[in-house]
Amino acid sequence: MIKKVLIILLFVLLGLSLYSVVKYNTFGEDKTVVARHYIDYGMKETGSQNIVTAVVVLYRGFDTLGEVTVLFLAATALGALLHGLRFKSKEKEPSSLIVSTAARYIFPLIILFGTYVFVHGHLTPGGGFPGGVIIASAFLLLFLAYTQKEVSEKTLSLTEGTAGILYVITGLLGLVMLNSFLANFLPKGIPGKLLSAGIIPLIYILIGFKVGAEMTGVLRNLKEEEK
Amino acid sequence: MNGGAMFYGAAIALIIGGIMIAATKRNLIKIIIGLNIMETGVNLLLITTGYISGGTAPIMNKTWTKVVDPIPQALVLTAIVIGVAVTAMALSIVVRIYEKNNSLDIRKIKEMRW
Amino acid sequence: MVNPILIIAISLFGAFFIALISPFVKRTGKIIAFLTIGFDLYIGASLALKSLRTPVIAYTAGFKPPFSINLVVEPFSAVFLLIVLTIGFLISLYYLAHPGEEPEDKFFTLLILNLMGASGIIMTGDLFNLFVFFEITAISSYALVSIRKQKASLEGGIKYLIISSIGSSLFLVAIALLYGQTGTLNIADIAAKLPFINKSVALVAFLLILVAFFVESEIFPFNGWAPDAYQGAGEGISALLAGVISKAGLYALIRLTFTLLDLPLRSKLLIVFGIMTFLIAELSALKQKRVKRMLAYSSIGQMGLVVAIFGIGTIPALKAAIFQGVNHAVSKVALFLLVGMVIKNLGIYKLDDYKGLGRKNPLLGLLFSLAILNLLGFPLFAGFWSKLSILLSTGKQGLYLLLSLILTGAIVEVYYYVRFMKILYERNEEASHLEIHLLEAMPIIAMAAFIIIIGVNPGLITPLFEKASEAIFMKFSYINLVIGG
Amino acid sequence: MVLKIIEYLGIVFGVIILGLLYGGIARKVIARIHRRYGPPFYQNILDVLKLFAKSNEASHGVMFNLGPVIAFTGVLVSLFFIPLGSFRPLFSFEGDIFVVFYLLVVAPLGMALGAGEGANPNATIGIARGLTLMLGYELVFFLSVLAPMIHHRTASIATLVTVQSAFPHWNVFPFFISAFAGLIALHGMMGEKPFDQVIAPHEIASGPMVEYSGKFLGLLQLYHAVGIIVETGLVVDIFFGGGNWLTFILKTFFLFITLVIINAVMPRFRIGQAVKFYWKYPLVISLIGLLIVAIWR
Amino acid sequence: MTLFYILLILFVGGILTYLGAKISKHLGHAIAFTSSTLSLYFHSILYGKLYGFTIDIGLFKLHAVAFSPLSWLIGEIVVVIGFLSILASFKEKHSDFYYLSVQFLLAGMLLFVNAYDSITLFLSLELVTLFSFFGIWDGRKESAVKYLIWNLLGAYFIVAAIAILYRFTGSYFMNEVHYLGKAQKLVLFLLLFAGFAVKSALMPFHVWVKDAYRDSPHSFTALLSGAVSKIGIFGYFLIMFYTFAKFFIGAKYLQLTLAWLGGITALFAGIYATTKDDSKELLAYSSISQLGYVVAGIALATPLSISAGAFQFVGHAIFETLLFFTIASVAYRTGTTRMTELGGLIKKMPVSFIGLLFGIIALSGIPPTVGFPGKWMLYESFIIEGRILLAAVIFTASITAFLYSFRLVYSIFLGPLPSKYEDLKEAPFNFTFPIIVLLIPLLLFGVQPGIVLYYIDRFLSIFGIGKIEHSYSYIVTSLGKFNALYVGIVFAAAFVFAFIVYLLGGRTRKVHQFDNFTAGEVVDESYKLHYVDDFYLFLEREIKGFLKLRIESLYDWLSKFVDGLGDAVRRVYSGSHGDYIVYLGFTLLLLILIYGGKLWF
Repeated sequence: MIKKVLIILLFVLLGLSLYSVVKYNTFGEDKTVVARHYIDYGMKETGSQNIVTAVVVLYRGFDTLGEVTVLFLAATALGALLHGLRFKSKEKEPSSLIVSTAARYIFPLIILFGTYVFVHGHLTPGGGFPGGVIIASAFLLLFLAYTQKEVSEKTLSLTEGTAGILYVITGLLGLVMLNSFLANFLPKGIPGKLLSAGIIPLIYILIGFKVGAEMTGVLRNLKEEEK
Repeated sequence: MNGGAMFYGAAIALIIGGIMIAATKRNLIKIIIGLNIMETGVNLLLITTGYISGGTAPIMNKTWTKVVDPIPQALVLTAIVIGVAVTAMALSIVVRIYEKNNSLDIRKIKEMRW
Repeated sequence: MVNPILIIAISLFGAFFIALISPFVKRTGKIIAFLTIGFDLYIGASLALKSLRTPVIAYTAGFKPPFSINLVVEPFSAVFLLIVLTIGFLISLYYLAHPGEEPEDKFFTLLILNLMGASGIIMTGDLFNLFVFFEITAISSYALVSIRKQKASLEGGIKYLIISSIGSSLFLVAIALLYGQTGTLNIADIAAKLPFINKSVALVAFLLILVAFFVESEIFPFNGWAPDAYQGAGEGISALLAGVISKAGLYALIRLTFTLLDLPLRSKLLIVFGIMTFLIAELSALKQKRVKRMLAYSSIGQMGLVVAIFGIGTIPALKAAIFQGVNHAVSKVALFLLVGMVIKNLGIYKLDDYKGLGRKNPLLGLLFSLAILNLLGFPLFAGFWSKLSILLSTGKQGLYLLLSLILTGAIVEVYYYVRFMKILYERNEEASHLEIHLLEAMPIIAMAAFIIIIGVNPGLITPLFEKASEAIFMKFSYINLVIGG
Repeated sequence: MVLKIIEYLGIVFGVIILGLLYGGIARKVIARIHRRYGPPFYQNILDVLKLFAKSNEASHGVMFNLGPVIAFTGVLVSLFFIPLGSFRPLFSFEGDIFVVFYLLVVAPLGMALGAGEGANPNATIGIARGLTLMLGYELVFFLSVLAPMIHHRTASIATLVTVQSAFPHWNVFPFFISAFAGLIALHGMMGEKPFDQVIAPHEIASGPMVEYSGKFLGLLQLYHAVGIIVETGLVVDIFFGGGNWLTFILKTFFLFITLVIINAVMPRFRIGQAVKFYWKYPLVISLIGLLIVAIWR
Repeated sequence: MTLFYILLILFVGGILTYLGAKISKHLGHAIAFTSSTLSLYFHSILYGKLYGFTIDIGLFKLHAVAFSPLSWLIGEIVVVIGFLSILASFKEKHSDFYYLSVQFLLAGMLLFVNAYDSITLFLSLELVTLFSFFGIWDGRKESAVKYLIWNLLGAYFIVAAIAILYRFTGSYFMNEVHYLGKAQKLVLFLLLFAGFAVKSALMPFHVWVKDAYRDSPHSFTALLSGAVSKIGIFGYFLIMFYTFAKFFIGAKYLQLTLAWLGGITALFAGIYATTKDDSKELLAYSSISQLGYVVAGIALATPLSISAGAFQFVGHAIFETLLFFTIASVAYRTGTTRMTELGGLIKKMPVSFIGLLFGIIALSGIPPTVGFPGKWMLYESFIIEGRILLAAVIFTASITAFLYSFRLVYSIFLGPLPSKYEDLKEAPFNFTFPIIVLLIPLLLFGVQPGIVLYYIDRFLSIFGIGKIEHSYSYIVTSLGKFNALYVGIVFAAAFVFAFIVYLLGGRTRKVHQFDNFTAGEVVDESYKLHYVDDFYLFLEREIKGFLKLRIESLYDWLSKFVDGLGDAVRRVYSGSHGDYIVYLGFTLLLLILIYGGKLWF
């Protein structure tokens, strides 16, 4: 008990001392050079209306590649760790009629919405990651509704592998053509139009597929273990 | 209390609270939840850092006047994804541990020490 | 055109490729991983050579830093890149003949990505990108540690995960603090703006970064996870932890404390924590009954020593620390791989079970002895020169207490390692004969050759360390390099 | 040259006869003190002659045979480095007191080696005791001899004899404390009671000599005879001023008889007691003597 | 460059021996023999020359220069004993690696005595440590570990000193210490001294010797005692009269302290030696004791005492090696070195007996052997300097030498012959050859000490210390004079005389050993006639209290303490993740509070 109190005290003190420093950081004030640059020239340089997307996919595209890798990594690791797991699980009840019927209708809509989100990443809030996750949520619904339903591992693997490789190739094309990895080698177009911003929509589409496949894979793996 | 103090305070509280949960709880799932809370706190901290009073989302359509800093938003996007990955990772290990021990109590896995 | 990006791109390509074809063609991961890492090593080596003349910088997305992420390879990172990739290559070579962990394809994907993350940490010039690569390395390490799915590996994995995530969160807090102060994420840019940062924020950010990377580079008291992870992981992965992951953490620690936040208290903190780790770990190793745990503690101790020497911060000390880091990587990886071969053949873990193995298997005994003697710093081996440089550079600064503590720890180290050697060579009729696949032993033989060649003529490699230590010592040349020109 | 050699041979014979006579007289004196009649004073000479005349003696091996020879050699060599009264052998200038110290060890060593091969435990016990006793008296002797040596700044016995040539300059007067310690040490060195644990006839049957008979015993008798002269002579040279051949003989004789008289009335220490005794009293005495010299200088 | 080639021969020879022995044992032997012979030859022809080399290994430059005349002398001792040891070891069972280590060890020692900069010095010292470790390893591993730990401790003292030296002088050369302060010099000197003291087994750093000597291969023990311990002594010479010469010559109290250390070592080790049952343990302590004389001599730093120390040190190399070779030959035939299991071997192994006999005669310092002149000069120099108590201690130590050396010769070669050794033969040529070879200098230097002294003179004059008066056969001091040749002649003459007297007596008849004076009883082997168990029991009884006072118990306590500490410390790793997080948080808080305490206010 005393130990617990001491621990709490310790962390409260730690929090206070952290807070006493954090408050030196200004709040709500205008930002410095880099952010200014993105806001002022971002649209011109990238052709993307959504500056966050511009930052995510181009300026800090390398981070995003890493991010995709992290997800891929998580999916792979999950697959590796849960490989060959067999619970002596209780019998699974099939889900209710309402769920399965609704799922049949909602599933394509969710897919469609997800696709919309990642295709319009450079125009509106959203992008590859939300889109991919939305798609995965459709599959989650599917898994809930049809407990026996399987998604082929091969398909998932193929999708994420292809998307990943294409992403890398896109980046390398930039390297080849503009001497800089992930450089925007396609025409920028007019900001605000669907077909603009060069490689950003392309990459977001790839990311959307990839994230969708990976998240579905994660879900599938986690479902699998319940068998 | 200005807005900064509130957000920063909340962020720090989340971080510390998360760590504290991770340190004191014994149920593995709760520990992972603690870690998640901690990540949320960090994300809040990042976002708060990038906030500009009166700013809107940095989407450069016709209506924008003042936008918030886009960088932290991008960073948080990444950080969230990483958090998800770590959580997934942790859960998969926990599943395995549950398989071996039939328990989620972390005290049961103190075999390796000294 | 050698571009540092290629290392990342090729690795990703390899990893995705395995994912692509693994459902159709099983068990290709081994070969692909070997080829990928080999190619990485080739690029890394040519980069390192090039960087000795002129440092290499690569921008991404066609924008100059600080607006985009850049990768920098200058001599200091070149040395670490070489260590990491070489060790990674040798481990993948080892796995050519040694069965990988199940499922194999995924295991090798993780291995590739782990190495990619480590090389990313070493090359990147952006703070947040560093975090991303750091997480890539970390997540793949959690997976690699627990992939064996035995009780011990899971326990090691979850502890590693918990502690390490807290560490990385603290790092992220530090990033937030620094970003709030400077509005930029580029390491060189922040370093250049250091004089204008609020002192307290800089201090706390410094401490947070210190703690975050102390966790990764196994410094006491942040290393609770390390012995368990080493013990639980497969032997190749333990080697990876010792030779790659901890080295990447060390690189980040040094880079961030020397270049990013060059605060005067660094020296004291690194020395104190380093030597404390060294002593505690060596003492803990003394009473271990399991070989891998003993090696784990020794590894921790060595990291502590290296960190302490880095803390001295003079060019000779930096040089000595790098040298020692290389030696430790080589020896410890060799030891873990050897233990791996023993476990594969005999399935023994206890120290006492090694009785007579060296006598029965001359090659095994010889390699074990070479690695141990190198680690202990005996002449004719590379370790002698690094230990000597360490001691000389310590004495040179007049740090007598540190000197005596290092020597004390070294005596303890010698004691338990020689005891291990004694067990290896004890007379035991029942000791079994090992089937050693030549390919499996190949990386260890290569390391032994390295140890002896460098031991006889350290001049072959020390100029490299000299350049590296100058590079890390001259903070402003780095800043100029990235944002000046 | 030949004359010289003959001269030396003569001296050796003289010393041998003298030593044997001393031994005989000692037996007589002891007997009288014990209220016995005792053998004639020339009995020892007769004994030696008899022993050499015997043949068909038991031998246990080469070293057994050579042991007495080496023992005899040892005392003879020491004899040549000690000034015998006015007669100064050539070599007394070529070696000093430390040389003599070490030469004196040769004889016991020879005896010990010979006795060792005899495979009689009594002999070995005797030797072990002798060596242990040495640990007692040698140090005392060394320290007491140091006093005059340091005072006169010489280690050469010949020089020591020269500087105390006149009666009042005998070293025994200024260094009487050291001389006293030295005499106690001499007592042990000569193996007289209470320090005769080496021989201890009733316990270990004459110790090292137990297996010897015939000419070996004869040689040992000779060794013993010369040993008496060498050891007492050394003390006389250092503390009592040497003198011409007559005074030298007289001095050694009186010194020897004094020791013998003490011997006659004493019981025997256990070996441990003996060593302890030396470490306690004589050692302290000799140290005091040295201290006085140090202060005096 | 000859020296470099010698080293090369030894290194390459070592590797080739190892590889050759994999093909055939005899090939390995042949290579080892060739390389040791070559090194012996090439080193011998270096006599009187200045030689050396410098190689650049990139990180450092290694300089090896025969800057001290002692370099050649000790080098020669090393190669001679090395050659003999390798020759003898052919008859013993060794792993292939043993020959490699011996040759590397020889190379290390040669490098050490010629080392001109501190890096080379330390490198070669470590080489010596490592490869003598492997030599002992071939015998028994526990002792090798003990040896290694202790010698590393010594090496660490030295490397610490080198590091500090480098700090103040900025140079790796050993001689540039002039402008250091007195206290600095003292600390450095003591560090270096302690380092070498471990090698030469000065008390209190002697505890490894007993085990290492007892358990190393028998022919290797000769090398250890004869040559490896000389490394430490050379180190003393190096620091006392070269590196810190000006400082040391003036530091009276330091000299006295070290001399006393030597004296006490000589005495205590002598006493311990009398109580040992194992012949190699006994000799180990005797070796410590004899080297104590050397230290006492050179530490006093007068020309006479240095000559005494140096002479004693040459003598020690000869007789101690000889003794260990005789023990080696006995052990080769009987398989034991325990004195209680031996006895009466004189009839079976006469050559070994003669070797041992002369060995102990020299060991006890009886003229006319090589053991005496050194001791004589030592006493003279002590008395001249007025160090009387020290002289007394040394003298007592030399009496203990009589005690233990007689025990040695009696227990092994004299007394009754156990029946199991009835069919024993003399040891093979490999063992008798070194014995015979070593007898020559033992007697030669005993009657002609000047041969060695002329060499020592060169050392004294080069380092500007002074000079003693001597010729080939005599030595003169202000106290007295010693003519070794005359002693030798008188000895011979007296022996002839005594022998003639012996011949005058009647004939003798050989009888069996059991046919002896036992108060009428008939004895056989069931009677214990060999008096070997607890030889000096009565002495031990008297000094019981002293024998209990052992520095070993302190070291045992220390090692137990470290062990316990290790056990306690590792409990930090409690295995609970919560603890680890608390450590992390606590340390972070602590750091913030220490460095940023003002944040709170």
